[in-house]
Parts: sequence; structure tokens; C-alpha cells
Amino acid sequence: MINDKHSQKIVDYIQNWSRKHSIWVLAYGTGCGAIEIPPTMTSRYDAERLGVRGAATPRQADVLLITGYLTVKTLKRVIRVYEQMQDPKYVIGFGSCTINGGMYYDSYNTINVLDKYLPVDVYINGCMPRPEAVLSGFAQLQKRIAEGRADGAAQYKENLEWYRANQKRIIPNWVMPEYNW
Amino acid sequence: MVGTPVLFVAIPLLAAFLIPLLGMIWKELVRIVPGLVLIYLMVLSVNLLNHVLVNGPIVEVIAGWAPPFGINLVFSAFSGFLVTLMVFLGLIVWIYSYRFKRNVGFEPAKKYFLLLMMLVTGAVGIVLTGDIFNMFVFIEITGISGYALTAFYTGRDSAEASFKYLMLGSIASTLLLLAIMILYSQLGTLNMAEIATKIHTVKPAYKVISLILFITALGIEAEIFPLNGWAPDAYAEAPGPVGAAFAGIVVKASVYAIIRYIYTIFDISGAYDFLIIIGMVTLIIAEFAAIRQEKLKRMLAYSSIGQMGLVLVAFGFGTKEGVFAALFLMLNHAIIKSLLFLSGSYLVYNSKDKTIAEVNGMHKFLPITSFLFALGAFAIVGLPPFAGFWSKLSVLTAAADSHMLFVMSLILMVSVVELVYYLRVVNRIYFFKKEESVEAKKPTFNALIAMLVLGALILVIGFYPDVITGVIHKASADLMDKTKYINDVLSIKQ
Amino acid sequence: MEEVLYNILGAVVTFIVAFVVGMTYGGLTRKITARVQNRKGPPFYQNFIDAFKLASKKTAIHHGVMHLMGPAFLMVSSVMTLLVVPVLSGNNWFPNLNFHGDLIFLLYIMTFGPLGMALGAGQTGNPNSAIGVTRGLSQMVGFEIPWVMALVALMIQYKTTSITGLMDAQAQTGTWLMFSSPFAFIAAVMAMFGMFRYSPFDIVGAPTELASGPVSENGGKFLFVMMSSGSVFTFAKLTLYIDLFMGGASNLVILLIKTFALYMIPVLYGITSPRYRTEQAVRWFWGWPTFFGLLAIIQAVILK
Amino acid sequence: METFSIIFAIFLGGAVLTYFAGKLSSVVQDILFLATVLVPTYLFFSGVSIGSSMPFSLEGISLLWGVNHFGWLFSLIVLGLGSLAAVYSVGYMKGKERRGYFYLNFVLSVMSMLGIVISQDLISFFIFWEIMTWSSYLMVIYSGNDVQRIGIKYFVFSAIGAYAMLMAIVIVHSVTHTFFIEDMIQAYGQMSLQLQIWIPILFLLAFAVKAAMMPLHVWAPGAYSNAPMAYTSLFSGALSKMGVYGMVIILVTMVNRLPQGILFREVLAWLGGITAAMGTLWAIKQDDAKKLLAYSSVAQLGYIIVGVSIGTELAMMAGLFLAVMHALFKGTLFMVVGAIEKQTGTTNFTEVTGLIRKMPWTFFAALMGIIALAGIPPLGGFIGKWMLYESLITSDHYLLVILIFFSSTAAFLYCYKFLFGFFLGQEEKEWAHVKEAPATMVVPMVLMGIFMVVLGTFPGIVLNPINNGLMDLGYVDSYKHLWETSIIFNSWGDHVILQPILYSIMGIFIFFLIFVLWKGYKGTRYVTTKDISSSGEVPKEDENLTFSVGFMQPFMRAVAPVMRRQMDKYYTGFANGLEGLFDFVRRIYTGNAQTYAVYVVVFIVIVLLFKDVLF
Amino acid sequence: MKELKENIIQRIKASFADAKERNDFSDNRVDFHVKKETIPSILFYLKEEMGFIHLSHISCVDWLEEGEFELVFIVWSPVDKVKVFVRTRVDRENPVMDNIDMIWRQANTYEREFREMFGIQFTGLVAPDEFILEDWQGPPPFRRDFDTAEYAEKTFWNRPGREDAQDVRETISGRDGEEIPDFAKKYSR
Repeated sequence: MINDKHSQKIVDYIQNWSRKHSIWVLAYGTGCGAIEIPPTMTSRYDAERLGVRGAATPRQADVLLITGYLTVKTLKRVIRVYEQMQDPKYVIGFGSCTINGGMYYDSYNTINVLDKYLPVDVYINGCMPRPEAVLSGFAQLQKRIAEGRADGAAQYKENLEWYRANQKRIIPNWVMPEYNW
Repeated sequence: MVGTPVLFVAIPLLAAFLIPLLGMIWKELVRIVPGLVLIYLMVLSVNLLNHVLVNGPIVEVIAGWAPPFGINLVFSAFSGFLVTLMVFLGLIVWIYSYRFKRNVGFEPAKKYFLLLMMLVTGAVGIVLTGDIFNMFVFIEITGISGYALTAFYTGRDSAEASFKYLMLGSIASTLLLLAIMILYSQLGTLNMAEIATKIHTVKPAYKVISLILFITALGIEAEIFPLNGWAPDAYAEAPGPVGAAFAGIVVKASVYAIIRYIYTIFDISGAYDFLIIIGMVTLIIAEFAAIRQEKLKRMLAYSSIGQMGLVLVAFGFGTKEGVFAALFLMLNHAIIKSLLFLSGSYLVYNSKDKTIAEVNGMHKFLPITSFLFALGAFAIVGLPPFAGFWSKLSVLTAAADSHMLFVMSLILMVSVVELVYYLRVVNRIYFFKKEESVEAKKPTFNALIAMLVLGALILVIGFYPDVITGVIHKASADLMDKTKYINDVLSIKQ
Repeated sequence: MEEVLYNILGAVVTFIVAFVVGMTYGGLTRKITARVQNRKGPPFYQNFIDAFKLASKKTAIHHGVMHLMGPAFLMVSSVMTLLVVPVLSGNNWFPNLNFHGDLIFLLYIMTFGPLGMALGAGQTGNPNSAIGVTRGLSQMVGFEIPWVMALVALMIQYKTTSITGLMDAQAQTGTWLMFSSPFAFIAAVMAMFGMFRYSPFDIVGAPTELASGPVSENGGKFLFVMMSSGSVFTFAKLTLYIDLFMGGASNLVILLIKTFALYMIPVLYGITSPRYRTEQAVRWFWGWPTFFGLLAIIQAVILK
Repeated sequence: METFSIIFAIFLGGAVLTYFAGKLSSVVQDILFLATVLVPTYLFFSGVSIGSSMPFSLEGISLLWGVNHFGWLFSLIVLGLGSLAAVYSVGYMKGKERRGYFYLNFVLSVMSMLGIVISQDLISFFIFWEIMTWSSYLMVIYSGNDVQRIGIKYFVFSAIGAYAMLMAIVIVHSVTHTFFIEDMIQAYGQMSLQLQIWIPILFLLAFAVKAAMMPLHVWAPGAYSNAPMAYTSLFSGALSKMGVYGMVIILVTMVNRLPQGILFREVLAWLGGITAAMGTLWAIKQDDAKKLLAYSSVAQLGYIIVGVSIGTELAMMAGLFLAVMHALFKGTLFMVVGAIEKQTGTTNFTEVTGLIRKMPWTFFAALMGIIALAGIPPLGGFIGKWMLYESLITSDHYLLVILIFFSSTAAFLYCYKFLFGFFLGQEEKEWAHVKEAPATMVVPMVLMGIFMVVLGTFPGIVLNPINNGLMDLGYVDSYKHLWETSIIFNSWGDHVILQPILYSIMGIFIFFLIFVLWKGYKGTRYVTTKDISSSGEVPKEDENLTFSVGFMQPFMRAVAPVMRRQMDKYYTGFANGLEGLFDFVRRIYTGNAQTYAVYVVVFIVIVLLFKDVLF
Repeated sequence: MKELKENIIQRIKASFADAKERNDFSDNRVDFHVKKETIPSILFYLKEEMGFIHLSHISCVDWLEEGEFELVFIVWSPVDKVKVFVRTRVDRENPVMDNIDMIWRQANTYEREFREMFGIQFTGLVAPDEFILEDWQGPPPFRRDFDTAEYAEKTFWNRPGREDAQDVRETISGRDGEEIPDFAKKYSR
């Protein structure tokens, strides 16, 4: 039954629908953007009505939210967290720092472009993006999930050498365990 | 009839006098002759005992004067049992000390064996004699050889201990003489059987006072609290085998004397309760004192005192079971305490202060000695299946039969104390780290044999007490039967 | 044989009902919580979506045999509880095993799951899991005391240890036990706060402090099994309470009404309460709830 | 009965031979040791029928050995656990020092315990009792740690108990003039009230010491944890049951016949309950597995005491069933600790972690033992717990049942601590070299684990012998038709039918394991315990992520007020006071000749003064 | 206050010959310059003898033009309520300094930071290799001759089209069909 092409389509549709409406976010507070998450989650903006909910550990989470700048040191942790997450998984780049370094564009220890290291599904720009923007970002992600276009994880797997090379370029002392999620 | 009781006194005495002369012929004879004598006596006593158990007591009259005028020796089941025990212990002590004293020079060895012979003579005499003045003489012989043996190591402490012993011993002699005088003045006879028949004619005041004097005098030798001040020092300072001889021979003889006075000669019923009281006090005080001792032999000495207290308590019940228990206890105590003294003296052989701490970790160097000490310790606290258990059981049964529950519970409580200090020593031997300063001394072959014989006896009696209980039953019956004793002695006509 | 098949079929149906009801209640709880916090909140079927998503998520790793078996233990405990508790009284719609066990058995089968789960959590090696487990077990020791006191009070008052026996007693007298043994009911309800682990007794899986405690290493299918087991367990426990104190239910609607009403007590209490530390929670359970439990026992002894 | 003599001859001779065989070769010693334990076991179960007896006499006392149903039940525990522990010991003692000493005392212990259960007279009972005491004492001090404190404490308590028993025995003898237990029981009814009260007290004192009942339990933690583990499994599993054995006999034959017996039983039951609760709390606090299990043994014996002292038939059966179970699971658990000690060199939870993949069979045994200990269905421990609760409730012990329930719930805490501390948690590099224990150690553990599972489903295997034993003691058999199936009943008629329930448990478990998780298992891959969500940090190889220090801290904080009082402190204070007294007595002997002379004079004067009173 | 400061200055000068007072500050601050060899002894003296038990701060200044680093140790006496600044200069080419974390344990943290950020070596400093900059390859980043923009461009190269101040509104409007309001248009470049 599963091998059938049409039924596969239906199954995919239901799965994507459920994934769309149940987004568990690993709020990994790497930068100053983390301060925008509480208002997004609580009464004023109430992200839970979209099915967005905090998850405590990477094993349970669907979305990795990179809230702001990433230093070389935090990047290493973020990569580990991302690789510990279970498929399907998505990354949201949050704030201009993740896009091009933002106000830290010339800092000696802040990475400039996140999507060279991790596959970003949705960027939310702004410095800081307000909760409305965050919700809009989630909505965008939901749309992409429903359309089946949120395939960052697949791309990451496909182009692992490229990502690894970029990662290793700034983390020369690469001691991380190999994950094949 | 292979011999007469008089040989028990005559032969060792003769040997004692001959030892210096024989020493002039061949020095080794000094060591050999006492052994031969004791072996002969052992054979003799076993034969006589067998004879006595079947045919009734042998009463031997000395110098042809029939009782009550002459001195008589009585070899009954009771006294025969004790004599056998004493001779056996003397033999063990001789085996043990045969090489023990080898590194000691000829002169000390000569003295040692001479005095040992004297000690045996005296003690055996006390048990055999039927005459109170004669008993006094034997007590003096025992006492004097005891003083000398205590001072065997001619050091300051030994001399002091010997002096204490001598001093209290003198008091004892004086009191004993006084007591004999009182009795003689009242009755005009010194023969025990004769006195026993006439004692009811004596005024109670004289009777009681003389009994008190007897008990005090003999109590000093029998280590009754508070008359036993000499004992710990003497045990601690005398050589190990001498300690065993004291515990096994001298004290037994003294207790025998007390018992003979109370059971046979006097007819004062309160004396039994008095025995229980002083026995209990002695037991409790001695065991309490023992637990805090620092020197091994002192501890053993206090333990010995306590056991003697228990023997007195058992005699104090006044029943046949009580006497049986007391005799059984005496036997076990003689065997076990001797083993403890003999093995203990090897455990602290080379240490300077002879403290308990110095036996630490000895089991690696003296495995057999340590094992035998542990065996002795387990046996003396009355753990089955070793010998001590049966005597403790019979004491308790006797107490229960006399409805003395309080005494019984006290005995058991004190037993716990006893257990603690023996186990502490055994634990030290087996589980503590050895002190570097102390060097172990391997026991000589003959000492080992002596200890092994005792150890084997403990096991044999423990697993199959029937080997000895028959004799003890007869002995206790013999002691209880006062009229038979009197009749046996007085019916002898030369 | 037919009977066995019939029983198995009944068990499956019961399980599905319990799953659906438990999940819905969970969703409603989230909705109610949101409304109390002046939020719109997720839809009431949100829990189904979450469950389905978790089930469809890939589960790539495990930490060993016990880790794999942990969720199964949990599920076994929930389902067994469900099977032993009589769901509907007076008809044959849900034939279960309830004639084979009694309350003491039930108490133990209820602790079976958390312990198995704890073993699974232990093997993940995450220190947070073990910390959460120790807290959970401590709290369990806390609330079991008033809970058992309430049960013992019921047992001695009606001289039976079986659930059906207690239900019969209610049917005969016509009064619910929550009225005839009010103290036992109070104690049991207070113990229920700890059993459901809602705030203020939710320190076991404190999400930010302990990274959700025992479940921190479990995602995907593991979490799905745990979640459904939790839903089933919730339903089973509520049904047990209904059976014991509120006279059982003769049809599904009454059952739903009663369970939902009862369920609201811990939920509403939890929404409005901050969180206790473990020792505070334990001591709380040994305070008033135990006192009420004692009163219940005294009452039972007097009325016996 | 020739067999008795042969059995005991083999035991004694084998013990001594084994001791000396160590001088030849260790293999010969092992074989001799095994033969010494296993051959008498075989002889006993094949050659001795229930009801046979052997009279003989020693030192003028007639003695009687024999087997009744009740004794047979306990001989099952003794010899069964004894032979398994013996097999285990061979592996455990490999390469250890003082093997001869160990084997000798092991055999003597087994022999003495068998002797106790076949003794039909008080003297051989006492003799075996004391042999058991000192052979176990020698085992307690085997390791040589702190012997003066732990060993002496054990022996003093045992001796107090044993002497109390000895006192009772001689009192009985003074009344009945025989040592047969049968005669004692018959004569009990005609004794004076004072004796009727005191004799059970004295006997129970002895048995309570061995059964580690509050407040006589203080020896147990030290003694259990200090003996070699191969022996402790026997020590805690079988030797403590001898206390229960005696207790049951005394309770059933004496206390229950006494009008005032209800008070006895209540006091005993409450003491047992408090023992259970406090033992559990102290067990939770321990960081050393041996200590933890030691306190746990104390607690479990508390349950058993509660059961047997309540005295209804169900309670008695619960107590005895728990006794059998306790022998099984505590034996297993101590063996597990021994295996871990052998393989890792330590038994501290704060040091050893993550052994589950290295020692899977040991883990299996430990898991079975723990589940049985915690009393969780479907293992046998549950049956005993269930019967205990039901019997308490049906016999109107409402607060006691709460206390028992508290302690058995709190027991989960240390159960989890035990499993987590050793087997679960982080797999540290330090223990990477650890291997599974040798087969001689694993096989007995696993066998016992399997047997616990069987007992959980078919408790009738043990309940029937228990029922027969109780009939021997004079219970009316009101349950017999029920114990034949795997149903457990209480006296109100409520019941648990085990088989359908247990089959459904298995079924559901297998269903979820296979259909939900097996698929997951095949698709999944094992990752090390370093691969956990640690806030993104990458733990280094040697980084210690283990959580084991202060494991149950929150709970301990909650119960801190109860834990402040310790029985041990009172005993220590008492002992110190006694030592002071002894020191004072010692000073009576001043070492001064004059003083001694004065003593003599004082003695004469006092005796002369009181001569009228004394004589 | 004046006398107190005078007293402190006198005592320090009496004990340490090379101590040069720098400025006469009006507030509760005393400022000294010493040779780098004197630093441990003067700090120890200040802590043990004069009651300056609290190490407020250590800072480093890069005097690029003079070819030296200046280290400033600020200590504080809670009794006298006086701060003492102890300055010293270290050669920029060969920056080696004595370790003082045995006087104040917390100095260890500062020293690790200077080692990493300025490349100053503290003799005998016991500390893990990395402090803030994990896997750092470049020159010490806080030195004034370190060009951070160039380093960042080289290491974290930007992708074309991602430069700062780019107007992305067109893109957004193109993607989502969102209209750009007029007021916003004038800000777009």
C-alpha cells in the first residue's frame, strides 16, 4: 500500500500537514535575539495557536532557531545540536546577523553568513525582528513545509562535504563525533 | 593394685631432692627425670582412678597409725579425679618447658624443675590428705615453690610480684594455722573425718569463726575477690608454663580445700550461699577488670580468677548437678586456660612489655600457636562445639534447677564481657598489622606437642563429652556422699 | 478461544477510546491553560497532530536495550491499568481483566511503568534524566501515602479490596463514596495532583532546568509512545477515580462528563500555582493530604 | 536414619579436607568444596523423607534430629541458596587469599543452618545456632576491615541473643527435665504465667537479633557489607532466615496460645514495621552498594517480621513467602555486587557506572532481583507483598499497612539507585576494560533470576510447602484448595488471578516492543552515552558526566528530621559508659601490696561482722 | 583623605625605590608606575602590609607607537577606601610578564585573557590552553595592528549580494506580493 504512488502522495500530504501544524522549536539562545522569543510565545502573540511550541532538547525538536549572531565558539555547539536533531528538521535564521553578520560584519569572531555552515530554511531579517516578524517567519516555514519545499536537511546531507569544508575552515580543530542521523 | 596413694607424695618429693644430685651426673637428667616421674605418676593415677571407680576409695595410712590418730591419704573418685588432672597438667607443663628453658642456663633449669616437682607434690598432697594440719604443710610447700617460681625471672617486677604473693601467702598461713588451732582446741583432733563426725558439738561461734578463717586463708590461694591481689601480678610475671601450672594446679588444689571444708568437714548450710556470693563477686569483678587490661597474661590471669569464681558459684549450688558442673568446669578450665597460657606466652615471647597490642598479626608467623590460642579463646567463652560449652551448659542447668535465675542471668551477662575481650585479642592476632618491633618466636617441638595435646582434648571433649562425664559424675557423687567418706576413713583398721 | 478473542477485541477498543479521550483531554488542557493565560491557544486536536508528527518523525539512534524498552514498559503499565480498571459498569461493552485483579495489584501495576521508564531514561546517560527520575520517584513516595490511606479507608469500610466490590457497594447504597467518605476523596484528589504531575508538582520534567528530565533523550517514536501512554494512563486513572468515588459510569457520555469534571481539579489548580521544589512537594503531601487520609481511616474505623 | 550422620560427616570432614587441600592445589580445593556442599544437598533431598528422625544421646542428654514440613521448607532455602552460592563462591574466590578459611566457614555455616532446621531438641538447636554465629562471625571479619568494631558488635549482639536463648532453654529444662522441643511446647501450657511470658521473650530476643529487628539491628549493616559477597548472599539470604524460622515456631506454638500474646504480636509487628521503614530510609542514603543492600536486608526482614508476627494464616504465609523470595532476590543481588566487585574492584555507586553493556547477564540478574525486591508484578516479590498488605488490611492493622506501604514505595528509590548506579548512566572510559563475570558466577545468579519469574506466575510451588509447614505447626488449613493454582486470595475473598494478567502483560509488552520499537530498533543505531543533549557541548572522552553523588538528595532533605536519631549512637554511648565502669573496676587492683593486705583484713572484718547474716 | 594618600605614597616609595608617582588625582586614587620586575612584590606588599586586599581589575593598553604594552593593576582597600593603580610597561616584541595569580586567584582569568587577546606570556601560569577563542589561528586580536575587518573578510567571506545596507524590499515584494509604502521607498537606495 505504501509503495503505491498515489497513496504515498496522500501519506506525504498528511505527514506534511501534521508537521506544519506541530512545530517544536529548540530555542537555542545564541544571541540577543533570544529576548524576542518569550513575547512570541506568551499571551501577546501566542505562537502556540500555530502549533509552535518549545522543545527542551534537540532530540524532540523540529526547528532550530538561531537567534542572532553566532561566534566561532557557538557555531560549533550549534552544528552539534543540529546534527543531534532527528529528521525532519528545519533551521530558521533569525536576525540580520545570521544573514550577513549584521552589525558584527567585521568582527573577528562572528560568522557572517549562516547558510554556509547550516542549511537555512527561512531567514527572518531585522535587528531585532519583532515578534510579528517571527510569526511571519514561522508562517513562511509552515508554507514551505506544506509545499514540501523545506528540504534544508536533505540538502545538508547531499552537500555534506561542502558544508563540512566550510565548517572545518573556521573550526580547524574538528573533534566532533560523526553523526549519521 | 599397682601402687598406693603415698607414692604421689613420696616420688616427686624424692625426685625434687635428687634433681641437684642427678644434675651433677649428667646435666640433661635435670630435665628428663621430672618427666619420667610425672609419666609414672600419670600412669599410676589413671590406674588407681580406674580401680577406685570400680572398687571404691583407697585410704592409705601413713606410719601405721590408724585414723583418727595417724595421717591418712584418701584416693577417692573425687580426689583421684583431681590428682589425675593435676598430674596430667604437670606433665603437660613439663613437656612444654622441656626445651622452653633450654637457652636458660643449667642452674636456673635445675631450680625450675625442682620447684615444679615441689609444686606438684604440694598440690597433690593437698588433695590427697585426710588431715588438716598435713594439708597446711602441703599448702606451705605449694606456696613456697609458687613464690620461688614467680620470681624465676630475676627481675625487679618478678621480685615485686613474688613479694606480694609471699606477703599474702604468709597472711594466709597465719590465718590457716589460727583456724586449725581453733578446731583442734575444740575437738582435739586433726583428722578430717573425725572432725566431720564431731563438728556438731562445737559451739556455733567457734565453728563459724574457724570457717571464716579457713575460707579467708584458702581464698587467698584460690583467688577469691578481694583476697586475690597477688594473682594478676604473679601470673603476669611468672613464666608462661608456671602461669598454666598456677591456673591448673595450685588454684585447683586450694578450691579443693575450700570445698572439702565446706562440704565434708563443716555442717554450716549458709556457707553454700556464701560461696555463691563471693563466687559471683569474684566473677564479675575479675571479668570487668580483665576487659581493660593491657598485658596479655594479666588479662588471662583475671579471666582465670573469674573462672574460679564461677567454679565456686557452681559448688555453691550444693546440688549434685552443681558439683558436677563445677568439676567439669574445673577440668575444662584447667585444660583451656593452660592452653591459653602456653600459647599466649609464645605470642608475646619476644615483646618487651607483653602487651596485647604486641600480638598483632602474629598468625602469619605462628600459625599453629595462633590457631590454638583462638581455639582456646573460643572454648573458654563457651562456644559450641568446644569443651567450654558443655561445662557452661551444666553450670546453667544446675543454676536453673536450683531456681537461681538472677545468678544465671548475671553469669550470662558476664560471659558477654568475657567474649568481648577474648575476641579482641583473637582479632588482633589474625587481622591486625604486625608491629615491626616484635619478632615472632617459633615454638619448640615439645611445646607444640604440649599445646596440640591440649587442643585435641578441647575438641574431643567438645564433640564427645561422654569420654569424661562418667568419671565426673562418679566424682561428684563421691563428694556429695559425706557419710561414706567418713565411714571409709574411720573404718580403716591397721 | 472465542472468549479470548472477544476479550482482545474489547481491549483494543478500550485502548482506542482511552487514547482518543486522553489525547483530547490533553488538548483541552492546553486550550484551557491558554484561555486562562488570555491566549487563543492551540486547537483542541493539537495533541493528535503532535502525536502523529512524532510518529512520523525519524528515530535514528538509541542508547541501548533498556532505552528501547523504557517506553514499552510505560505502555504496558498504562494498558494494564486500563484493562484492570472497569471502564463502564453494568454492560458488556468493554470486557476487561477487571475481575482478575484488585486495588493493591493496581497500585503496583501503576508504579511499574514509571520505574521501567526510569530504567530507559537511565541508560541514555543523560544526567538530567536521572535527576528527573530521582525527583519523580521522591514525589511518588510523597503522594502514595495519602493515596494509599484513602484506598485503605475505602477497603476497610466496605470490607473488600476489589474495585468491582467498591462499585457494588456504591450501587447498593446509592450514594457515591465521595459523599459517604469525603475525607478519603479529599486525600485521593490531593494525591492526584502529584499523580498527574501538573504544576505545582511538575519539577520532574522541568523543561528549562532539566531539559524535560526523564524524556530528554527521547524523540520521535519514543516520545510518541510515551505521549500516547500518558494519555491512556490519564484516562485510566480518571476512570479509576470515577469508579471508586463517583459511582462509576453506565455509559460513555456520563463517563466523559464525570472524568472531565474530575480532571479539571488538578488542571485548574495547576494553572494557578507556581512550582514546588521536590522536598517541598513531598512535605506538602505528608501534610494536609495525609491528615485527611488519617481522618478517612478514622471515619472508616468508626463506621465499619 | 543413617543419612543424617552421613550428611554431617561429609560436611565436617569435607570442611577440614577443603581447608587443607589448599596446600595441594586450588582446583582440588574447589572441587572438594563443591562436593562438600553439593553431595549432602543431593543426599538430603533424595535420601531424607519428611517425617524421618534420628534420636541419639550425648552427655546423658537425649537428642533428636528430624525433618518436618516446616523445617524442610527452610532446608530448601538453606541448601538451595547454599549450593548456588557455593558454585558462585568458586568463581568469586578465584585468586583471593584465605580461600581455605572462606570455604571452611562457608561449609560450617551451611552445615549449622541445616542442623538448626533439623534439630528437634533445644541443645542441638543451640549448638548449631552458636556454630552458625561464630562461623558467620569469622566471615564477617574475613576482610579484616574494622574488625574490632563491626565484628565484635555482631558477635556481642549475637551472644546476647544466644545467651538469652540458652537461659530460656535451661529454664525450660528445669521445668520439663527434657530438651525436646516437642515436650517444651506441650509443657508450655502448664507453666506459670511468669514463665509463659518470659520464655517467649528470651527466645524472641535471640531470633530478633539474627533477623536484625529494630532495635537490635545495628550489627547488620556493618556485618553484611564486610563479609565477602559470596557469603553475604547466604548470610542475608539464608542465615537471617534462621531468626525467622525460630520466630515462627515460638510465635505459633507459644505466643499464639497465650492470652496476652496479642500484645506481643502487636509490639513485634510494629517493631518490624519501623525496622522496614528506617532500614529503607537508611538504604536510600548509602553510596556503597554493600551498605545499601545491607540496610535493605534489614528492611526486608522487617516485612517478614511483620508478616509472621501478625499471625493470621495469610500473614504467616506472606511472611514465609517473602522469606523465600528474600533469600532468592537478596542472594542474587549480593552476588551481583560480588561480581561487580570482582570485575571492577569497587562497589561504590559514585565510582562505577554504565556496566550494562559490559555485564549484560549480571544486569539481567540484577534487574530480576530488583524487580522482585520492589515487589512489582510479574515477579514473585509481588505475591509476597500483596499477601502481606491484604493480610494487614483484613486483620485491622491500618496504620501499619500505611507504614509498610511507605517503606515499600520508598524502596523504589534505592532500587533505582542500585540499578542506575552500577549499570545505567554514563559509560566511562575508566571501566571500558570490564568484562562479564565468569560463568560460575553468572549461572547461579541467572538461575535464581529465572526462578523468581517462575514464582511470580506459579507461586503455588512455594505456597504449598509453606501451607504444609504451617499445618505442621498447628494451623488449620483453610486455604489449601486455593494454593494449587496461580491465584492469590485474601480472607475477604478478593483475589488476583495471576495467569491471564501476567500473560497480558507479556503480550502487551512484546507487542509494543516488537511492532512499535523493533522497527525503530532496526532502523536505529547505537550511540554512546556521550552523545546526549548536553547544551551543545561536546563531552571529551575523559569528561565525567555521571550523576551519582547526592543521588537522592531532595528526598533525603524531605525526611531529614527522621534520620537524625540513630540507634547506633545510643549503643555506642552505652558501651562507652560500660568501658568507664570497667576501667574503674580495674583500678581496684592497685598493684600495691599494702592495699591487698588491707583488702584481706577488710574482708575478714566484714565477714565476721555479718557472720550471723551470712551463716 | 589627603594625608591618607600622602601616607600611602610615602610608604610605597619608602619600600620600592623604582615606584614613580604619576599624577596627583583629586579623588581617592593613587597612581604609580613601576618596573615590571617589581610588580609581584609591590602587589604582595600592598595586599599583605597595607590592606589593599581587593584586586579590582587588571587592564592592558597597547601603546603601538611606543612599542610597549601597559598593564594596569587596580587594587582597593575597603578600610581606607583608596584605589591604587600600579602600572608597568612590557616590551611589545617580547611580552613576558610575571604571573601573580598566587596573590589573587582571580588574576588567573585576566591573565588568560591577555595571553589570548594580546599574546602576553605569563611565566608559570597554569591554565587550560583556550579561554574565549577556541581554535584561534590568527594573531592576537586585541593588538592594535590587527585588522579585524580584513581578517573577517578573509575568514568569514561574505557572499555577493549579502553586503550590508542592501535593499531587500524589492526582493520581498517580488516574492510575497507585498507592497512597499511610499514613505519607505525614499529610504531605499
